[in-house]
Amino acid sequence: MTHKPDYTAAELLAILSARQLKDGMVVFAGVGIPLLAATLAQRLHCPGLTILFEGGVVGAFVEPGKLPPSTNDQRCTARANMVLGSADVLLLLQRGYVDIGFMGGAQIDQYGNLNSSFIGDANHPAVRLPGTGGGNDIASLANMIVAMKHEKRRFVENVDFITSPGWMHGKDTRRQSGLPFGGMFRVVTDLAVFGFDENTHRIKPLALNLGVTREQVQDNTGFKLDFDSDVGLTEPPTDRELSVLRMLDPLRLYIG
Amino acid sequence: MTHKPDYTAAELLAILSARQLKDGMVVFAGVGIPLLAATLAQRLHCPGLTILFEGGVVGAFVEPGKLPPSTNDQRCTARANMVLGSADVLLLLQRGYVDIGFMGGAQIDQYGNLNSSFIGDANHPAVRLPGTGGGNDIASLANMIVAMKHEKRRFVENVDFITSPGWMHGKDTRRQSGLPFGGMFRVVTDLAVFGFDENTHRIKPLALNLGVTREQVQDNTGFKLDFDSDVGLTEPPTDRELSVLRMLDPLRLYIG
Amino acid sequence: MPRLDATHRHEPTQVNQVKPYEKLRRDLAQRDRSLREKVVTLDDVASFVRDGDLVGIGGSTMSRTPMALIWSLIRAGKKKLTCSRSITSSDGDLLFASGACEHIITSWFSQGILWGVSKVMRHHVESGKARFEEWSHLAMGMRLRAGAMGVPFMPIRTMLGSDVLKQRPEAKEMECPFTGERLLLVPALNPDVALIHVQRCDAYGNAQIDGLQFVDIDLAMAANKVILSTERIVSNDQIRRVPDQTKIPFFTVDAIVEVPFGCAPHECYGVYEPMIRHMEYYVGLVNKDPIAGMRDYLDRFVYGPKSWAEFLDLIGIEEVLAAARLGNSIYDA
Amino acid sequence: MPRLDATHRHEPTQVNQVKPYEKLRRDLAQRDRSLREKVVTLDDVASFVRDGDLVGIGGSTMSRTPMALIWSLIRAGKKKLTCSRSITSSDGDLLFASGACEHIITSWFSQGILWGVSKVMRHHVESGKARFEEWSHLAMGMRLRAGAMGVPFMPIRTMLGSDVLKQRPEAKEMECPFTGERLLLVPALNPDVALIHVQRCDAYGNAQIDGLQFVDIDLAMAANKVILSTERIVSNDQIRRVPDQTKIPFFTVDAIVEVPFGCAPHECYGVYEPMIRHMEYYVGLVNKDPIAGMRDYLDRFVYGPKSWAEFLDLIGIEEVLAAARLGNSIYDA
Repeated sequence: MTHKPDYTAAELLAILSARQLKDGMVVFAGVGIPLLAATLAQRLHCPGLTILFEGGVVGAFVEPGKLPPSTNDQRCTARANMVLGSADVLLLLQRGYVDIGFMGGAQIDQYGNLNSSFIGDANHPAVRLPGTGGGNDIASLANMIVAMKHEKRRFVENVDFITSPGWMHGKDTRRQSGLPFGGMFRVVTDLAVFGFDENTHRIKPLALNLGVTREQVQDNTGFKLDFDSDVGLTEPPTDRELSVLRMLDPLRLYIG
Repeated sequence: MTHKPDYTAAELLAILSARQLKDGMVVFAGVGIPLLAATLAQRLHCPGLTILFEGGVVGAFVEPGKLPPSTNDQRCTARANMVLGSADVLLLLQRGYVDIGFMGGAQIDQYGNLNSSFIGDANHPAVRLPGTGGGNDIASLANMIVAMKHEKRRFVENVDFITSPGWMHGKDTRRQSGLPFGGMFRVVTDLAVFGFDENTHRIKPLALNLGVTREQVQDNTGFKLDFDSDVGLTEPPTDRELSVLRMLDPLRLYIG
Repeated sequence: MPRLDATHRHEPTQVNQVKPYEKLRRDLAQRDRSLREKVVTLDDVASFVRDGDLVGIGGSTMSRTPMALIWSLIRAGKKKLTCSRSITSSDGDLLFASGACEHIITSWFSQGILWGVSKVMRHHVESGKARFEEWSHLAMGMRLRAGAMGVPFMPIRTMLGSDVLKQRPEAKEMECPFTGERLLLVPALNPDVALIHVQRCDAYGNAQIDGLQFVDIDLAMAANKVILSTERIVSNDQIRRVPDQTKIPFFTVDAIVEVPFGCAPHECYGVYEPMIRHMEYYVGLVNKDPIAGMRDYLDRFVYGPKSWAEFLDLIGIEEVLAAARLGNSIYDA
Repeated sequence: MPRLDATHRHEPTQVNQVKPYEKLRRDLAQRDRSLREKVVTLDDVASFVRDGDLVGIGGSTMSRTPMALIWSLIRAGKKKLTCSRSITSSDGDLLFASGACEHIITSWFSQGILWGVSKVMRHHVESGKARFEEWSHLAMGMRLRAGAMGVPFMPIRTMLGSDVLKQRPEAKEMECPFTGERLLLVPALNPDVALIHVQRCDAYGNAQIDGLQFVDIDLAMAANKVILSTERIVSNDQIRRVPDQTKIPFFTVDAIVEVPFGCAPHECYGVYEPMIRHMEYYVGLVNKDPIAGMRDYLDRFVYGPKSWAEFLDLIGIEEVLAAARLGNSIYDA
């Protein structure tokens, strides 16, 4: 970047992803940036955003300064409309009640597949990662937004292991796998916002963040990106966005 | 009968069936005599009897004078340990948590099959009866006690329609139908108490009620009964049984 | 999120044909599931139900029957509804006799165990005027559970061997691929509309049910549209104070009507018991003559009153209050 | 009802092999399900679990973890347990590192999202000392639900296509006989023993859970034996006053231990939040050296204390009270 912004990469991520949400949506949010970004959106342009958490929470309204350490903690139920079993909240996805699944990602590939299980061979892994949690379920059933740090080792051509399916091997391979609904919609990183080509379902940059060049994005990506001529620019965080965000996470647990 | 007893047929039925229950059992009770008899047993020899009702009630303790008009009314939940969904209480039967299913019967046959659906041809019935309710489920999954009035038209060789399976066509035909557990255990009537032959699974009298002859039982039964030589006699209702029963049903809703 | 698309024609469910997943989700995606107020009047309810719809009815027997909603659909002259309910009581008599419904899917159908077999049901079924499609109680519940879960069937271990199953080619026997056991697969039931009565909900439709839930939670999830009637509309704050008690989330709900005593003459857990004197009057009338008696009852109690309050007045304020006193007594322990 | 039969030898579950229905029900029929008091001490718990058992653990991540029960099993030197949990936290570290368990069935395993990947888990899994068998969260829940319902499988629409499924030959793909769609059938999970912590129960085992239930209700129904730990044992009268809140019926329960703060250092909804300072101390210790650090922790906090109270004392009364103050604050709204 050409100048040092007065916000952290995590703050940028949270704000850019919050903007992807629209009022009235039902969002299934994972822990970390998604939880924070969804809560931020509720405080900004989406007062009627309904947040679901994997622990079994419907309509959460997380309190400032009381961010939960996971999506299974009692803090997730602050001012919730409903608590239910954790399998039952996932079944809402299967029935189709969820507009957007919203997760972080450890490793993603050109078709938006996510790996959070193994680095290396699954049977003799170099690194055993924590696993899917509800990630596979959310990604199998909902339209997805993923928020993650942009690093070359995280953006790979093909993930070692498909934990949470994106568009599988592109084109209609996702549908052919028995997943007729949902799929990767947006990937938000500290460098850019990405969408997916509607035919090939390959990832493509939609807009670059302030001060970020195409070369920077390509250099931090482990495979060749196709830039459309009309790639746009994201608006930088506003003061209001930053101040509300910092009010939500005064201990800077998530925003670094 | 040779003398007029000082209790009604329904009272006799309730008391004789209550005696079939043992303390500590988990009993799934239908409305009418079963509900009343199970409640009576709780007040007599089974303080630790757990009664389940189809409406979704576990551990009911129905109040005297407040007998519910069905097993789906709030009265069923008086002093209950737990309320849950009505499908979920039936699933307790499927999992195997219930010792005894306890129902009334409209029509029964030599193998203990119950009909509460059709008199005559099912496609052009002479009488459309109310149907199975949970009867089919209970009879498919649990060891059964049935309490019913003894009339020739109700005790038929083969029911017109098997709503709730007993021993099907005898021998191991029940198991062959995909029902490896449960089965008809006792039938209690105002004339006698019946069991089932352990090989043929055909109904057989175990004990006659006070003042009832074999001929009376046979005359009121629509098929030939096999009387063992050692058919016993049931003890007539005691004063204590009658007084507790009448305390439970002061309006004589069920005891006539 | 504009989800309503005027060009999308939602076709009524082919009764008992499992909705393909693509249709199930496309139908749901068309609904406006955003957080919005949905309060309507009892007279508005009819506009949410089309002739020919598969209507799932909540409650069981005489408990939490959404009677005011049924009453309003009959008054609006709805036709050719197929109705499902776990256990059907006098609500089914009204639906058959009014001509609103010619097909009921249920496990049991009579006014109540106290009054023997329903002559109204018998008249309609034995004459072939209407259909009473019988499933076991567990099967009814599991059909809705499959519908609620977004899967096409549930495996169960009942109905096997019985003649109830012989009448139901819609269910399929299966050899378990894990154990080789015989199982019955019952098909998902996804009603076009669900009618459910609750003790309280907010203006968005977050609904709390006290006491017996029956199959209403699965019904709300399974249906493609939910109409709630409620004893009281409360603030969203009140809902959020006891989220454990919320049983139906607002995004499943499409319309809300506040109707105190909306189950009369049936019961609403903790609020009122059944109005037994009225039920006895009703049964006496219709069992004497299931045609003329039923016509009298409909004229006087369904078509006659100008409002639900007027219907309650016909039952009699004294009986309504007595039922309420008993209803509340469940909390006396 | 004498149901215990000395001649009946209950064999430990073949992990991931669906129990045939006959065995499922015969095992259950052997249990004494009568209404009786079942209160035991924390030291007694080990006698209810055999080496090699499949142990289902309640709660999720750091919430309502039955930590005192796990702690007592480790202290008793249990071996070769297979454990299942929807989401596994530091409880899994303790089970692996102590040698009590060599196989965990779960959807996610690390101490908590705040602390990155568990080095203890990595050490055991990457070295081949122990197995981490991965299913999706929904699959874990539906495996228990099938087990709870007494059916051999549940159909679901996730895991399809993914590499998670390729690692799981225990699940079976199926073409739906109703719709022709592709479905995944996940096999029923019926643990030999379930460990569940609740806010309150009576001496018979009627248990009430406030707030997040996770999969604990299905777990209790699915298991062949349930050990409850509880913040408080209350009278049966108190249970009967709010039957809506009872989530586990007594006849599924085999033993009850009253252990206040029985989830420490994890949280118990409405009673205490996680003891984060202790968790941070723990993670610092074991992430620096997953072998020696873990040995230190086990010696000092698991094998060292004479009692659970002494363990709480090691965490520190100040931290315990602070967690309790936060725990209760959920009701402040």
